[in-house]
Amino acid sequence: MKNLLMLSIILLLISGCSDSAKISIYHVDDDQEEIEALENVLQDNQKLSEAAGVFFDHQLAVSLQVKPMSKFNKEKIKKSVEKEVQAKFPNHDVFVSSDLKITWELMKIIEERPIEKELEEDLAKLQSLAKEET
Amino acid sequence: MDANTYQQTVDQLAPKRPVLRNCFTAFLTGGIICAIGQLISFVYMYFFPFTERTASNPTVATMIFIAMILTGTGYYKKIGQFGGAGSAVPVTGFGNAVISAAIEHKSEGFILGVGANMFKLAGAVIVYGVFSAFIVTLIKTILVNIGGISW
Amino acid sequence: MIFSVIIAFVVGGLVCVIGQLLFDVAKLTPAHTLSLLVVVGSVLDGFGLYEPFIDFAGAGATIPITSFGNSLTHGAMQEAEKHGIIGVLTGMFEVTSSGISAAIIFGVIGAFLFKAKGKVS
Amino acid sequence: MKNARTIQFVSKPSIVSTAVAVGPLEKQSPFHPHFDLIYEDERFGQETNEKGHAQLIEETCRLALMKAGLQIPDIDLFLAGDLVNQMTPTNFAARQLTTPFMGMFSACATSVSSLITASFFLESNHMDRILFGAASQHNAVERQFRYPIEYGAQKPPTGQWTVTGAGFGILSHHISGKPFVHSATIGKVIDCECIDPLDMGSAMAPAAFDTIQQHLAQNKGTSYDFVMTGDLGKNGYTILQELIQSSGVSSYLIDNYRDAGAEFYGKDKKFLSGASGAGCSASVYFGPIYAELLAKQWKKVLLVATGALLSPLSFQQGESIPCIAHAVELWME
Repeated sequence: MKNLLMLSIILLLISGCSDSAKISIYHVDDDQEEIEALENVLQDNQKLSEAAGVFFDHQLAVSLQVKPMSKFNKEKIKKSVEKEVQAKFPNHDVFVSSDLKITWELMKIIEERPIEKELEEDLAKLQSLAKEET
Repeated sequence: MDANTYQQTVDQLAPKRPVLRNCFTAFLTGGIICAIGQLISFVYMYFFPFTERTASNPTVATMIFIAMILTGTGYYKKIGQFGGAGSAVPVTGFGNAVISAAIEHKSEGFILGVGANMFKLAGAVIVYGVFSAFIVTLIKTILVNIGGISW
Repeated sequence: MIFSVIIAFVVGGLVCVIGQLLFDVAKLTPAHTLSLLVVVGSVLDGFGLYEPFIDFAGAGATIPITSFGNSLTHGAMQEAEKHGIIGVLTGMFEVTSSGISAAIIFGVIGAFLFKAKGKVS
Repeated sequence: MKNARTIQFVSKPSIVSTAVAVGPLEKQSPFHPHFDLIYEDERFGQETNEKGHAQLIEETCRLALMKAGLQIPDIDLFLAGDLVNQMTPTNFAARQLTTPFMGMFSACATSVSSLITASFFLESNHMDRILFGAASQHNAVERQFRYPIEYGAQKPPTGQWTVTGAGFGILSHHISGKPFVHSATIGKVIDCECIDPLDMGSAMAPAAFDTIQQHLAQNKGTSYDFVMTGDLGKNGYTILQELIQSSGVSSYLIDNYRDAGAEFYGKDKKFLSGASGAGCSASVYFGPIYAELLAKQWKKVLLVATGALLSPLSFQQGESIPCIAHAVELWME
């Protein structure tokens, strides 16, 4: 029972570390250049397991999931990614979060591809949610 | 009889606490409670507008609710005898301390019994949590004001 | 997600093992042990270590009583950051209140609903 | 100073009847065939544990009277005690019984200390019939000495379970065919600096040893069917055996030594070290042991009830646990 647990933990650790981040990006105006630029930034970071990004009218919302073993430094990783993204997209209002809830919500947006008005509302809601303190 | 030599006799003969076994059951019990907490926080995040950070509040409240049911039905003390610290250290243990005292002192009425005795066991946790938070923050505030570290 | 649950299980379990060692080896009463753990949580937050711990372990760090000390200190420090030394006194319960209020509310409800039974464990 | 710690009662006061009532958990005790009443409700139909405790005492006393064919006015004195603060359950039961009453407190040794005191009143011929005994109720005692009932604190293997039970008897002048009090030894308070309130067996064993040693020294040559301590539990039993063995007091004792607390709940591991509480020794001594004496299964037994004289306050203030043991020798001719 204990051994089985240890084994499954080790397996998960190995599998969790090996593959590179799953990235999904949605651009309202479908600007391939910008999408690629963001993808490169996120792909380069070895500590991410999952990332999502949404471009909308000079707004850029990015969510990150950090690999389990790097979670101790989640805040730092988030801040460094935030800086990189801000440097790459100086014209955009950049919002980065490492919260699971934000990731889920962004993934939902990417899947549903809502119309502009709804998207604007959704993003505003997300940002206020992320700002809430414990 | 000499107290010292007697204490040696007692140490030799009294049954030892099964520390290893207790640690294992504490690990199992505490682990399961925390895993349930994690699942509940996922539920709050998935179905309600809570982030990882804010979901911990309703999760704690839900865990204490579960502790109330288990305490009232008499299961929590069974879990406690099995799990030891595994059931005492999680917030459910805090809830159990508060709720068991409340139930116990119901016979003295709701003001002098329940109200006055509710924190008989758990009060120490709040008192020293608050006091140490005060000291820690005070030291940090002073250090920040002197300079050298930042928040 | 499953991984988070496993981490919560392992880390939460280990915190409880520390508690059990305090029970059995240091021979502390439950009240002493829990008070000590709360103080430890509070001091860890003073060094800024508890928040990364929560990021890592999730419920494995927020469910054990140590998180109580953390959130008390965290509230106090947030206020102290904004309002200086006076905030130390006022900010403490801003973050923790959920645990305490839930315990009080369910304690009173529990007292209404249940009676203690001396069943053997 | 008459050096009268051990007293022989020449008038041989007899126990004419006894009654034992217990709570629902005590049903699984191997002694249960000798319990007169086994209640299904641990509160005995009362609102609070303390009221239930008083009810338990009152009903057991009435049963003892009934079994002896006596009425309340026949009783000269009611001598009893329990473990709750200021002994309110016993006091309240005495209010209902309306007999002259004196409270006794020797913690869990009250069963024997009340019997010894009763023997003195009869020996001096001042009284004819005395109702004596002790009781405890698990919930009422536990909440006072330890934690709320529903609190999930882990008990170590040395922990004991307070019995819900009452044992009362009626002592009168000698009547042949009834077990009588042959002699008694009054205990000294012995403190071996034990501080763990969850390990009473270790704390009480030296007191029991001291009393047994004294009693045997004064009654050389008597051979007992057995010596039975009150509530040392499995742990205290082992320790007292070791004390007896290493001192070489009396080697036959080792095989004939029993403990009511260790035997009370049988081998059930859930009860850890065994039973404790004033009701433990009272219900065993005045239940099965009395019945077996009456049936002439035993001729001479030495009953040594043990008590830990602590309060929650005293151990929180860091005091050690002083203990006492009173011995009474019952004979059947």
